[in-house]
Amino acid sequence: AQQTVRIGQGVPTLSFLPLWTARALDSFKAQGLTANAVVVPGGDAAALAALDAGDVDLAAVGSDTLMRAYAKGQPFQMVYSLMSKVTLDLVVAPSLLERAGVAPNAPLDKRLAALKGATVGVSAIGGAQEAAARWLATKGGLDPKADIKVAQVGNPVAIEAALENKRIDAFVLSPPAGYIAEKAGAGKVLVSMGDDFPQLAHQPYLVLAVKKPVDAAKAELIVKTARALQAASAALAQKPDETAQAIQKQFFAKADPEAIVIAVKSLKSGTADGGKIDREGVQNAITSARDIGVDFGKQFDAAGSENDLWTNSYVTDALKK
Amino acid sequence: MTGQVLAFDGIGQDFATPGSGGRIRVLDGISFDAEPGQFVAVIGPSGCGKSTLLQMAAGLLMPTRGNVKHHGRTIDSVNQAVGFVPQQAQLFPWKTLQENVELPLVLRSVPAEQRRAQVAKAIEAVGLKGFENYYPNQLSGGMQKRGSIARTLVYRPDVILMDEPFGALDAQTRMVMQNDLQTLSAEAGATVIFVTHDITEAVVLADRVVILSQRPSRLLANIAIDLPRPRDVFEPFKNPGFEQAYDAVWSVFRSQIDIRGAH
Amino acid sequence: MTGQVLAFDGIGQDFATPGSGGRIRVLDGISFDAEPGQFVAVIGPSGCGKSTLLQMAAGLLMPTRGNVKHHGRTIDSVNQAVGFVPQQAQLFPWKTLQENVELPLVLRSVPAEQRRAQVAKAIEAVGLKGFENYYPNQLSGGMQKRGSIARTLVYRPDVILMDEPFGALDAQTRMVMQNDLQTLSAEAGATVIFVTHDITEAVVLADRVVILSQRPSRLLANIAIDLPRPRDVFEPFKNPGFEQAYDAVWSVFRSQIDIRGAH
Amino acid sequence: MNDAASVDAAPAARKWSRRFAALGQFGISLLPGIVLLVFWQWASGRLIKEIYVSKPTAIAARLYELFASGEIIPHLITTGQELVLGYVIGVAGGVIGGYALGRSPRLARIFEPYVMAFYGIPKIALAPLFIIWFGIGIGSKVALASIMVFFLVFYNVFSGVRSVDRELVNLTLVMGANQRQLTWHVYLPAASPYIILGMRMAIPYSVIGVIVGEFTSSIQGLGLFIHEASSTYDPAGVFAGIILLLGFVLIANFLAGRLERRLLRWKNPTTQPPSDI
Amino acid sequence: MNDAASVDAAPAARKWSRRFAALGQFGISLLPGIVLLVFWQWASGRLIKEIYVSKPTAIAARLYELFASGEIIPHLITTGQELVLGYVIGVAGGVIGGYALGRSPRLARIFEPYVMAFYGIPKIALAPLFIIWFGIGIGSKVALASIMVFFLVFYNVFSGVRSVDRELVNLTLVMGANQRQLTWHVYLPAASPYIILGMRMAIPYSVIGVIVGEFTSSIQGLGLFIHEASSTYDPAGVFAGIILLLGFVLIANFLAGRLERRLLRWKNPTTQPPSDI
Ligand SMILES: Nc1ncnc2c1ncn2[C@@H]1O[C@H](COP(=O)(O)OP(=O)(O)OP(=O)(O)O)[C@@H](O)[C@H]1O
Ligand SMILES: Nc1ncnc2c1ncn2[C@@H]1O[C@H](COP(=O)(O)OP(=O)(O)OP(=O)(O)O)[C@@H](O)[C@H]1O
Ligand SMILES: [Mg+2]
Ligand SMILES: [Mg+2]
Repeated sequence: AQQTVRIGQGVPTLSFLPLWTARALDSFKAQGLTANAVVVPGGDAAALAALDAGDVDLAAVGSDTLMRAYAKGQPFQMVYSLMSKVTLDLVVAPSLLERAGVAPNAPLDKRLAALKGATVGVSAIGGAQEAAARWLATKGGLDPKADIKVAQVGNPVAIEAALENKRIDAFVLSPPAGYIAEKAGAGKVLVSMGDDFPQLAHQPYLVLAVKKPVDAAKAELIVKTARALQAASAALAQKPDETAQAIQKQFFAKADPEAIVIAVKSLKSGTADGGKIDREGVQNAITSARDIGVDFGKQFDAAGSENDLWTNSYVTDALKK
Repeated sequence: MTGQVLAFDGIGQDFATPGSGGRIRVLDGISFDAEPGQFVAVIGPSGCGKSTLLQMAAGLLMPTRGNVKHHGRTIDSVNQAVGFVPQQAQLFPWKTLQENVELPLVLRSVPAEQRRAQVAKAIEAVGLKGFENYYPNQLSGGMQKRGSIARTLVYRPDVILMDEPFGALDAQTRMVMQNDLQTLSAEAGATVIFVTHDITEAVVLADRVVILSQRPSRLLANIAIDLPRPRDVFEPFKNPGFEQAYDAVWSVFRSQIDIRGAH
Repeated sequence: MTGQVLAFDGIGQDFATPGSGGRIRVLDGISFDAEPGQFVAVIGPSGCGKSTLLQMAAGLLMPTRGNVKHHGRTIDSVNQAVGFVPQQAQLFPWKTLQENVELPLVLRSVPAEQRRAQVAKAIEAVGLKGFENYYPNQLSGGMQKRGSIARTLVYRPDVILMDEPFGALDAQTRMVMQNDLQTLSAEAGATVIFVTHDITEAVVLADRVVILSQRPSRLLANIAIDLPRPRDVFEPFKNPGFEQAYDAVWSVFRSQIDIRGAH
Repeated sequence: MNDAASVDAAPAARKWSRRFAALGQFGISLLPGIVLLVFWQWASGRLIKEIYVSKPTAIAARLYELFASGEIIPHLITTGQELVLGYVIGVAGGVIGGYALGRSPRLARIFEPYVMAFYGIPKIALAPLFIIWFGIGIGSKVALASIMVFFLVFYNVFSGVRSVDRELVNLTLVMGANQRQLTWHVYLPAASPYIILGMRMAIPYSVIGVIVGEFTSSIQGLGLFIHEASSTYDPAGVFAGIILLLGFVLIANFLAGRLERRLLRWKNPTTQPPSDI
Repeated sequence: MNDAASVDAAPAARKWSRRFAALGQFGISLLPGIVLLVFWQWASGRLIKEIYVSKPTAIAARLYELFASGEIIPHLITTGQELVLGYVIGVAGGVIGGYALGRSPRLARIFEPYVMAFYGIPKIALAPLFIIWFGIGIGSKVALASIMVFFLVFYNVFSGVRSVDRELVNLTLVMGANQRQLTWHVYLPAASPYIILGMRMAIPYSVIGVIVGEFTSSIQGLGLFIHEASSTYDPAGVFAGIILLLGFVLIANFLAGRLERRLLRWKNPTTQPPSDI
């Protein structure tokens, strides 16, 4: 019989690529699963609340929110890495570069220094995007608090509208926002964080979380889900174009197909390792979070939190036949 | 002195005057009473406190001093044993005339059939037949007042308080209704407190006429009218003894006119 | 026939009857007029359409048939040249008595000082001195009505429409006010249309008495009262010729009583 | 003013001319909408990018597509259920609460500030709490919608009851009314203009409540559809969803208008409101 | 009912006893709040996780911290400005619009459905438009808040004006009033119970408007602060922000209550509302 798995998702961005792929190709079906996507636009915290309340089996959230919740003693565990690199792009208005007199191919820190005095749009203050914006400012030798202003601007379309209408000077978002802005001539992708900073390219950025304790039935469900996602990622690696088009047709039917395809391709590398979570990646995530000033209010490290905050066992089980 | 249906005992009423914070004395020690089946008319200058007295009898206002007794019991909450025809008609604007007159019977859970008959009779009695489905704002001032009277008489209360019920009616309608009221109160043995400005009306209808003075109002006189019943309301002066009774009331009243003086 | 201030010409009025979808004929061809400075009293049974006639003169209701002319011009919108005392006092509940009476002067941009004097005089004239700061719901029914009269007289309109102005007043206050009105209308030369139920009042005050019949209402009579002025309102029957005039009106009126019959 | 102006005409002709006038009225009231649509169509892509505002023809096409494929039906049904339930519960609660506090000044003094304060709480900020308490299903949307509706109805009934003419109440008491009868025969009819006003204003707010709820968490519904359309760069979809919501609002408003005319018939039985400016 | 019950007492004693009673009243009206706080404190961590509802002591501590460090001040100022501006603009627009449509049945028949429909639009879906038109600064919040306020005030004024007694209007016209005078002397005072009701109900909605606006786009403000606290698992911060918003609401409600008593003095000048149930 078909089994239903309910997956709660806070922000429906393309970065949750394995989920989109699995739904587009319906790789859940092969595992005897019906995926039930629960949208929780209230954000990651709300998605985790739904997990806590038992309304969903799995929550697809940012690892930063998950670690915060963990630090507060919430019984959540990351079981699958949906995106193993930070996918955020810094997109700036052309006028900002002109004003600062910086060429697009200048060294990274020079480029980032152009942010001085800029207002940077993110979709939510207090999340990974704000942290990233401020962290990028420090990389450009700026004071992350005083030299840039970070503005919360609801959804991606609104952020683009804001950039285009000079309400903000830059934004930090995941693909395909940057491509779309570039195409409209409103912005320029200045930094792709996962590509420009090596330590950001190896860490669980978006993850699937479960609520502990996990019983046998739930464990089986997680393993099956992991298998479905792995199958989807594999298909994506083999036939990137077809898969991207399938996603575009099914879920982004009205968006510019080209932008979606490019975005999918650029995100693809983050799904290559089949959801694996390792000590190094988790440590990277913890460190970079600390780097950018996140105060978890509690000390913990990757090694110490294995099988508590995170576990790779389901992914491993999924790989076994 | 036992057996009074309503007894006003040393009633005094003060109201706060707006603005100044002072108090105005409206009623100043009014005492009179009504025996069972008696028809008491109350007359007095405009603004002297007649309506205020009726409100006290209905339990809607507590006197500052003194008290009103109903069958010997001090009235200290709404008095549901009386029927009250207020000075303004106060029909329910969201009910038709029919529904307005029917309401007291509905409140008493009278069965629908009986209700219909009683209502039809009451509406007919006040000359409003054919206007059953009119809303109050489609009726003339006098018609509204008659509706208000029908609404009270329809449930035949033992004690009826009427505040200038016939003031807005023309001479002929008024006489017919005076006659009806006289018959009705005699038949049902109802006690009536009847506020009016018309001395002739007071004398022709009442067993006693209570005369109040200017504000602060005192009881000027409480005059018994011992004319035989039934009385002819259509030609009041033809009732034997009417003229003397009228003069008795008028002479008290006259003293008040002189206060303001005829210019 | 020229020089009439107000002329009612073949007035007919139908109203939709609720429910049935039919129409009720209220006024059926009423014609009469008022010459400058004339005092016209209108009497008729309750619900015959007297208030409706006044509303037409004020331009608040267009007659179904016929028309009302004011100085020869057909009234087809609100008539701001008349003063109107409605049947219900209709004071503004959010204004004190003082503010109520003051309003017509405010609307006419009379300077504050002059306003104050005129208002004080008008309030004094209706015997409400001392109640300036009272809100209408703090006044008795008769006091409200007097306030309404003061509010109209304060700006001395040329044409005054009064709908049972003294009906709610006691005999003494009423006489004083009748006297004042007589003086005032004579001095100012105002034309008055005066609806009343009191035949004595109509005869003692009016130059002409218009008598309407039961609904559908026709003009029964339009009787000239040629008594000399000033007339004694305090003892009406002492005016020379009063009794004949009264009888002339009463005899027309009487015919109406017989229709409903004295039981 | 001229209540009687058309009174002379024969009844049949009157009836027709009235129908004709009503039709004309309806036509005129469509006019601003048409102007708006035409302007929108023209401005889209000219004054403002289509991606932000879509355009009427695209929206119509999208609507057709949504219904033809049946894709929108489950969303419509879910949202419809949420709206009706939320509205009914909110109105019932508002009438009862408003009536109780309106009748009892003592209770009112104690609780009124709390009701007011409760409404100052931004419900969006409490999304996690709502999810914990009411789940991610229909419950949380019904809860939010009925809270929104409750407030408006509550305050209107509260004010309406307090504005009831005391003298009528007293008179009814003297006539022998008990509390229940007083409620039915005096308070509710006298407060009905306020109650109906509250019910009318609550219509769009029930929609807002449901949409906020669906934006917080949901599996199905128009709010979710709009949200997804907006995050998948589908402006025509966003506006198609909005149009459907408006459909709900306008139908409800129409029904409320009829109810109002029925219940408030006594206010101006035969005549028209006065003094058009 | 017993208007005159305490009339016998000497004035001075009356004054004191009244003050005392007022104090008692105030105490009683605090009671439910205190009960709520105590229950909250107890339930937090027992019935529901502290991470979702925080607890009063933690919130108090957080509030102290926020003020001591001054961190909250700029947020407070921004939101305060937005609230005041949004409220004032909304009320002004609502009174004018509601008055115009209330006076003109013709305009009302044409435009009223559009106003209603406009409110059914989930404003969150129009975020891009708001940003384009009003920016991400104070403008877009003021716009949202004033739209929210407008609606409530509009409908109340509209209904209030339509409920004005025709006969009083007619009488005033006969007395010689022009349209402006009619407005000031009759329509506005007669509709004032409705206007004030609308203004009162609009208070929490101006807060909701501002908060929705700040959630949608902002650089500074209490809404942003709350949102940030909520996404960084700082429940005490969330509730501290909410408490501050409630402060705004309660102050405004208190002021509105005073205004109401002042403007509606004529309704029950000396006496108390009747028939407490
Ligand atoms: N709430 C109030 N506040 C102050 N004064 C009041 C209040 N209610 C009534 N009064 C005063 O009480 C007095 C008596 O009023 P009441 O209505 O009893 O008079 P009345 O004898 O019925 O007069 P009328 O014949 O004119 O109806 C009036 O002077 C009035 O001003
Ligand atoms: N809107 C309306 N719809 C139907 N009938 C109406 C309407 N307005 C008035 N009428 C009818 O018109 C008739 C005359 O009313 P009007 O108020 O003119 O009488 P009136 O002569 O002033 O009586 P009263 O002396 O009792 O004040 C009444 O029978 C009334 O029912
Ligand atoms: Mg009285
Ligand atoms: Mg009349």
